[in-house]
Amino acid sequence: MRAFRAPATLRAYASFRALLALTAAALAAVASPDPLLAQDAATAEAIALLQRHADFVWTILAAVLVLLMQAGFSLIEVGMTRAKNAVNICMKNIMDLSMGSLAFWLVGFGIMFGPSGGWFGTGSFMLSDYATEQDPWLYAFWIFQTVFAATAATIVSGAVAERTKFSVYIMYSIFLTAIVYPVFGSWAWGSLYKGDGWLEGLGFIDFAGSTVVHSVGGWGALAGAMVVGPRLGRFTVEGKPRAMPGHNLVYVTLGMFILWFGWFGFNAGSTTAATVDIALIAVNTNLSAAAGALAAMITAWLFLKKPDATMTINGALAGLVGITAGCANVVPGAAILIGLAAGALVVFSVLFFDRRQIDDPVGAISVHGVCGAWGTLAAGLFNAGGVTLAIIGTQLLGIVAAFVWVFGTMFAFFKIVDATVGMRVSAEEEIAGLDVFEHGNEAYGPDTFSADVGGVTA
Amino acid sequence: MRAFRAPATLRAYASFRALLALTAAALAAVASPDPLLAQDAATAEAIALLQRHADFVWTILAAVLVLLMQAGFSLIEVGMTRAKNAVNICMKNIMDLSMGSLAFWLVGFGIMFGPSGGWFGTGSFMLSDYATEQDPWLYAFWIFQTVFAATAATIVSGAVAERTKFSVYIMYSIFLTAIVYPVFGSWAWGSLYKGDGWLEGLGFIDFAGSTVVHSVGGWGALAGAMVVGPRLGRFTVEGKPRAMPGHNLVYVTLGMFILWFGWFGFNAGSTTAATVDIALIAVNTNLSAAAGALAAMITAWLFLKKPDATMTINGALAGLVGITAGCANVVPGAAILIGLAAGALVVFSVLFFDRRQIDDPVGAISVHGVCGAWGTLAAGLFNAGGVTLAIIGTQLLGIVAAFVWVFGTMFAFFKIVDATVGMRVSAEEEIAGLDVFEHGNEAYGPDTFSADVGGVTA
Amino acid sequence: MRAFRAPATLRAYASFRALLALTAAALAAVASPDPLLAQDAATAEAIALLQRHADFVWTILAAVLVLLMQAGFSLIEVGMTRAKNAVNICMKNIMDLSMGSLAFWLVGFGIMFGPSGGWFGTGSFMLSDYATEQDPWLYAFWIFQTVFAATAATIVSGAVAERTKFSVYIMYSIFLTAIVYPVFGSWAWGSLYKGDGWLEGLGFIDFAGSTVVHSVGGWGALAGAMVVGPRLGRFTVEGKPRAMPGHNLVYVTLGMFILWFGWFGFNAGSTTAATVDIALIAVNTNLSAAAGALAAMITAWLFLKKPDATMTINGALAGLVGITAGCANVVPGAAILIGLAAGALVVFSVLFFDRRQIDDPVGAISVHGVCGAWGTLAAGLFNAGGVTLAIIGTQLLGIVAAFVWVFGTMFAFFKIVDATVGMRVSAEEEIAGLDVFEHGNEAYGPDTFSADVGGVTA
Amino acid sequence: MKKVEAIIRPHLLESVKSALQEAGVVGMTVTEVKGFGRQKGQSETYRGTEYKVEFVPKLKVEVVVAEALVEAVVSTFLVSAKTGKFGDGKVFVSPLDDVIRIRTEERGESAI
Amino acid sequence: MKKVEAIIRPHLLESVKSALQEAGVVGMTVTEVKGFGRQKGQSETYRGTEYKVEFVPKLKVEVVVAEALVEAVVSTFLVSAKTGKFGDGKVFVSPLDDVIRIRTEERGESAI
Amino acid sequence: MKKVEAIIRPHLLESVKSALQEAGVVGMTVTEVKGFGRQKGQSETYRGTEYKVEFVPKLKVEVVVAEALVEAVVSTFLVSAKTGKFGDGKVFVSPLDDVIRIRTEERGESAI
Ligand SMILES: Nc1ncnc2c1ncn2[C@@H]1O[C@H](COP(=O)(O)OP(=O)(O)O)[C@@H](O)[C@H]1O
Ligand SMILES: Nc1ncnc2c1ncn2[C@@H]1O[C@H](COP(=O)(O)OP(=O)(O)O)[C@@H](O)[C@H]1O
Ligand SMILES: Nc1ncnc2c1ncn2[C@@H]1O[C@H](COP(=O)(O)OP(=O)(O)O)[C@@H](O)[C@H]1O
Repeated sequence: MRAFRAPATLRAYASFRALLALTAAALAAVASPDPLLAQDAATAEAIALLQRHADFVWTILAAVLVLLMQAGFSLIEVGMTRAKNAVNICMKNIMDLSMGSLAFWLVGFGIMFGPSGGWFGTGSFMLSDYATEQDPWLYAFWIFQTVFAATAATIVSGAVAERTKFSVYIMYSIFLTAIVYPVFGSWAWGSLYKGDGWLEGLGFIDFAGSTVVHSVGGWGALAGAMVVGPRLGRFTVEGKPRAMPGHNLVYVTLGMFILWFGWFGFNAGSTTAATVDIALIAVNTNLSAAAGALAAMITAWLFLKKPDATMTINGALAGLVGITAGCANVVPGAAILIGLAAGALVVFSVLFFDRRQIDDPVGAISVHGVCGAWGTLAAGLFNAGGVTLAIIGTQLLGIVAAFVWVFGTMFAFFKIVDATVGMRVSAEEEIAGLDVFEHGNEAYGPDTFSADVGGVTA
Repeated sequence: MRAFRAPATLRAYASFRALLALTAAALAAVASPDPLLAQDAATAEAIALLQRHADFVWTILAAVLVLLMQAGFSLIEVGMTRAKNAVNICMKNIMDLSMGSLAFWLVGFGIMFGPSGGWFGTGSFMLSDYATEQDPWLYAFWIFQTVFAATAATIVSGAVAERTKFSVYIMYSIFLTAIVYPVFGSWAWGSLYKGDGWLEGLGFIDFAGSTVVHSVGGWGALAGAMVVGPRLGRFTVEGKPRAMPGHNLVYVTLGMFILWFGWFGFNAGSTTAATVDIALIAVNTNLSAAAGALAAMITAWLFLKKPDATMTINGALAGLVGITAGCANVVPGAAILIGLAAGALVVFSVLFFDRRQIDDPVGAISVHGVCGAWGTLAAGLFNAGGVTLAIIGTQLLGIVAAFVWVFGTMFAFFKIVDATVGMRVSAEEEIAGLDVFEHGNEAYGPDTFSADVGGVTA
Repeated sequence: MRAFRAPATLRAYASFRALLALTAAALAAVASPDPLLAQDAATAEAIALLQRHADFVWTILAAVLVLLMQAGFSLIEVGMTRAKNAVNICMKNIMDLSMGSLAFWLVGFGIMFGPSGGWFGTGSFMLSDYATEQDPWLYAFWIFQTVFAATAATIVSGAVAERTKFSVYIMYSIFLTAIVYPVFGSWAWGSLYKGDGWLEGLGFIDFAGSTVVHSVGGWGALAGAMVVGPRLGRFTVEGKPRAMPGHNLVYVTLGMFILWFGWFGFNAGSTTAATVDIALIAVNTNLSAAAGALAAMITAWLFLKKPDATMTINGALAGLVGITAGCANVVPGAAILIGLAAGALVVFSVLFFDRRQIDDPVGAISVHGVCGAWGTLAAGLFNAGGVTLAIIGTQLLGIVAAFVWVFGTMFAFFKIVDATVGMRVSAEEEIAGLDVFEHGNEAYGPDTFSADVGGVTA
Repeated sequence: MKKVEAIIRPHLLESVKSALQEAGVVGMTVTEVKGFGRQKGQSETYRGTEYKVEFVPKLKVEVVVAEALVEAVVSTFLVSAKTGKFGDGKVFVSPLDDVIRIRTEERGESAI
Repeated sequence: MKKVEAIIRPHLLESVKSALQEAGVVGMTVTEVKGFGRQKGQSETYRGTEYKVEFVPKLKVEVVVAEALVEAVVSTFLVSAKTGKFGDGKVFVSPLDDVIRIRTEERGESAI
Repeated sequence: MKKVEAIIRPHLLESVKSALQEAGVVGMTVTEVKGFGRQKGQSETYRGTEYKVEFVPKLKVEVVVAEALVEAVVSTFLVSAKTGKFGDGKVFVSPLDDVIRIRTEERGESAI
């Protein structure tokens, strides 16, 4: 820990590096023929360093907010599924963050941000650049990008819940964070570091990742849900959907609030700089989420007779996903419109996939895939800098590219895995729940329900 | 996202605006007869800009912490009521934030902070000032004020829980965030922006809103609870209170910790500036909460025989509400006294309203209304700047004004709604729970309790 | 609240103190024979003040993140024990923060950081230094240190859960935060303020507290668990362990994510300064946690047949505890190794204490005690600045000193309490659950399980 | 001795219990059950899919009584558990060979 | 009248219920129970300690029917609840003296 | 065949189960119930309002056995479920017409 500083020497408060800068300048000032300039240089350096410190604080805190989103996703997924699979879902989310962080460190970051010819990076693995460049900013940038990768991974978890083998899920999680996400990321964001993506080259607008993160996760979820198939009993023999209520909507609500909270780190944090721009981004993020929740609730009320809770919650998330691409380049009024549209859209999208007999227990495909696409388009349509056909074209190109690449690779991946090791658990296991078979655990101990019935014996 | 910056050019770290300032100055330096002054001006501007950046970061993060308090309120309210109404309570809290954000954007902010003759603002609606003034600080200030409004709204939710129509609650939520809260807010805080409140003119001390936010919510809760009446079976025919235990005290505890956490954004964030003052505020906030919990637990132990959990939790919140007004102008020792008093007070207050047969499942009236008033008075009594009769008088005036305005308008509002559409659900619905009737949902799916008994069919 | 600032006067954005500094300088500039120097001084002061503001913001936010860890600990402890003791565990955690804050204010801080002859501090109680020194940094430093003390206290709660008297726990909590923790803290960290510890004098490395906080808590937990003895039925008459599954692994997972989140405040916040160093610390913290979770899961899979959830979660925490000492002085690669080792270690450690019939329902001894020791050693082994026998020796000395001091004093304390008032509840109470007997509450109301069976009557 | 079993509405437990006490019943055993019958459950929707909860929460109240008390107990149920709407439930009377109180090992009526 | 009680596997409730309805049963009462028998429960581990859950979740389905219907109901259970593996459960048939419908106070078969 | 039903204290399930196994019982069905009787529940307080939990958690253990085993089973309960304090519970013995094992369709004693 850093020692307490006595106030007497205010100067001492500036971190030692700042001190170095100042002293260096002081010396220069003496030597230099024109002390004025030397001193100006020193001051400018110190000021730049202060801004740098503010950037680090902001970026690290934003990364931490995004990291907490893992808890939000876990709660939403657990709550919208059945108790007998709760442990399995928790473990999948824990692994998304754990394996994701390690896989992104080992491979993903380099592919996404390493020097590239436009299609994928080929260097900067394992934070190796630090050795040569000694720039701590690499660490700040890396942690922020890592939690984004983990977010993309965790989106799929809910869509394939209650029927997918844990071992297969881990393979998927590594594959997505190491290859699929980074490759597309390099197209759109590579130049943030050493890459140079073809898509960003065309002026693709996706400030915080409606497509880069959310659609990528959403289309992966679609591929997974299609390959693994619906849960037993989810559709009647005639193909009519049957309700499979989640087991705890309080978890779902808490999860939504945690995501709403973390999303400010996700969107405003994407400045990775302490600037005044974060205020507009925060306002847009909040208004779009609010509008999404409202629109979804009203849509459900009108078309499904009642203000359904999980639809309303999907609506808030839809609003958040929808504003992610354009949060920095649309005005608040537009943010509200984007959210309203996303909230209505998500309800119909959920019903659509239900009718197509694609079983997505949490609505991940609709929230992240569909509304991610909508948000990316909207970032062009409502662009404060004006909209041109070229802009719209580029946005559509990016949306399509994401779908083709992600759905293509993930569908193939899941098909291959299914054909070889098998993606789905046995019917017996599915009926009994994955918790006992996959993990040997139960989420809720006997005495949640009473004294020790089924009491345990060595 | 912002591109990665190479360290070579430290200067580049300063946000481009800072660069502009410097370059402008550089040019000036050349032109100016006295480069010294020009340069001084440029430096001062850059320094001011850095402070501005720090202010934005602090204010946005504080706003985000306050936003998470919605999750805390939801958990406390859900946990202290019965499972059959959990979904309804979650939906009310989601709507408080969603409708609240939109209503405050549309109307509330303008009434609270628009140009006013002392009684309410009449301009600055829908963030319209940005178009003319181009000051991004408006966004930072707005988001911070918005989450405050949503907080005031959500306080009422718990007090009227388990028996109020969802549609009526939404009407209330809009009314409070659009009119009732902003009008009083304009009296006490209007001049923070373009308003000019009569109460602040008298020197009313309420730094972070013991009265402006908490008492307003609390007195609204009182009006609502009185008009809607107690839950069925809450009082015997002889009027003796009957216990209706909440269904999950773990949620209540988690909710309390989340509120405690968010409250640092609420109080320290109210500087809306990155200054050294935030430290004292944080210390006072923590000590008062701790003292409140301790005092409530001891009071319960002495007068109710056992260290009751929900009373202890109410005590922590009472301490937080109590220090909110004076967090910036009392010393830590005083903060402890304020918290101790609040903690003891809340226990007796809860018992008092019980005896008066006013049914407040979560103690919102006592925690926010009563302890908000106490905190406002205490901010005067323990004012580090010294206390005068005038100060006490003004504090009391503010307390009374809040009660009269809020209780008056809200009581009338609820009475009118009750007389027209009816505020309360049917007895049948109340017995079965609001979740099924109002939302068609159940918070806890069948298999929380077993395999699929009552299994669902299309 | 601070008034809205008009952008016109950018300067105004600098906090008034900064203004004072500038004006002072301006005046000086006029008077001074050499305006250049005067102006330089003013600028340097303003710059130092800006850094100071950034340090305050960072430190307060970090403290707030650490405070939320209390919620994480509560959830993990509640989830890994039985429903009938949930309220009691919540209350213990609430009291750790409440009593801890007050006890640390009254006594602890002075003992830990007051002027000392190397063994314990004897001044600076009750924040009294502020009166004389008027330095607000004292408040920032104090709140950060306070949440650390509360963290150490709460570690013991889980290890003695389900069988310890609430009154005894409160006594323990005060004793640890007022005496045991501060005394050791003064040896290792006293010089951060006015102390001067013998251990830090030897160059002991424990940046954020693997030993100072976690081992201290862990060894206290060991003493407590040994003195109070195992829960009824936890071991067969032949001494074979019997499973006592926790009642909610979803709480445990949420708790882990909250701790992971808060740990960034714990480790990176320990710079208590806004510097570039926080990035490396954040990266190391995240990688070690990820590696810990992975290693624990694999270890469980190999040795316990299945990927056990609570072991995996213990592994993530083990990784976090393990990196705490060295987070600022090891490279990311080393952080991964430290985490991997901690994750494997914690599994075997849990099995070891089980075999020794020491009943630790949550694994606190293994996670905090054992892995805290490992992390402290690792901080020496992987020290980026190079490792010498002297360094290793000092690290080992610190580890041993912590064990001897904490286990010694706490074992004696618990023995004395047990011999006098008695540490353990009656068998009847243990069977029925502590919630009803100690608090007169039940965590889960009747209708969690159905309509009002066992309905309540006045 | 007979066993009188009644399926009742959960929220009427209080009134049934008091009525039985007045009728001289000293003990009873209550079980949470799900009932299927003429009373149809609320129809609920989940994410747009409607479904009927066909099993309604009920309570089963079991009272073991001496022959002599049977009629009294039955009519007590008929009064205290009735709302007149579908779903009020049923009372079943079945034979019992023996009753033993574990604590005292008493047998027969004295064990009730 | 008789009471036919069957212990079945929870996930077969749907099929059993439909089968009973087809067999003319208009009402039934279901209870969540834990069963102990030939079928051994999953063995689970918790933090390295293995343990057997010896009590398996089952459902008890109680149907009160007229003498005439007993055999039909029993065989309905035998068909709709069978998987052929250990743990399919049992059907118990026991005598009943009387049935009263609370709502209408009807007695005997008409009350079923 | 008879059905022997016992109401016991939840935490004694283990000992009762083992004792029954030793007595030759191969299967049983356990239900969570709430009991009302001489044993009075803990009185609790919630936010200052005291209340008695009048229904105590109990377990109902049902064992179907051949005539011959009844006495043995009953006395097994009397031993393994006794603490001597109010609330130990009761044992009920009732007649049974038939037992069928769903898996094998065996009837009568062989089905037990
Ligand atoms: N034949 C039966 N066997 C067992 N339980 C029955 C039977 N018929 C009804 N019940 C129980 O009685 C309850 C009420 O019956 P229902 O037909 O809904 O209303 P009512 O008794 O007023 O006609 C059902 O929910 C079920 O638990
Ligand atoms: N003698 C018995 N008395 C009461 N219930 C029994 C008895 N034997 C079995 N059961 C119930 O029947 C269920 C299935 O019995 P089991 O022996 O496991 O399989 P099967 O019936 O196929 O032989 C058990 O779980 C238990 O609930
Ligand atoms: N008449 C009865 N009918 C049904 N169940 C009864 C009856 N009397 C007691 N019980 C059950 O037996 C349990 C124990 O009875 P109680 O009177 O409390 O103690 P004891 O059996 O030792 O006298 C009660 O909780 C209840 O479940």
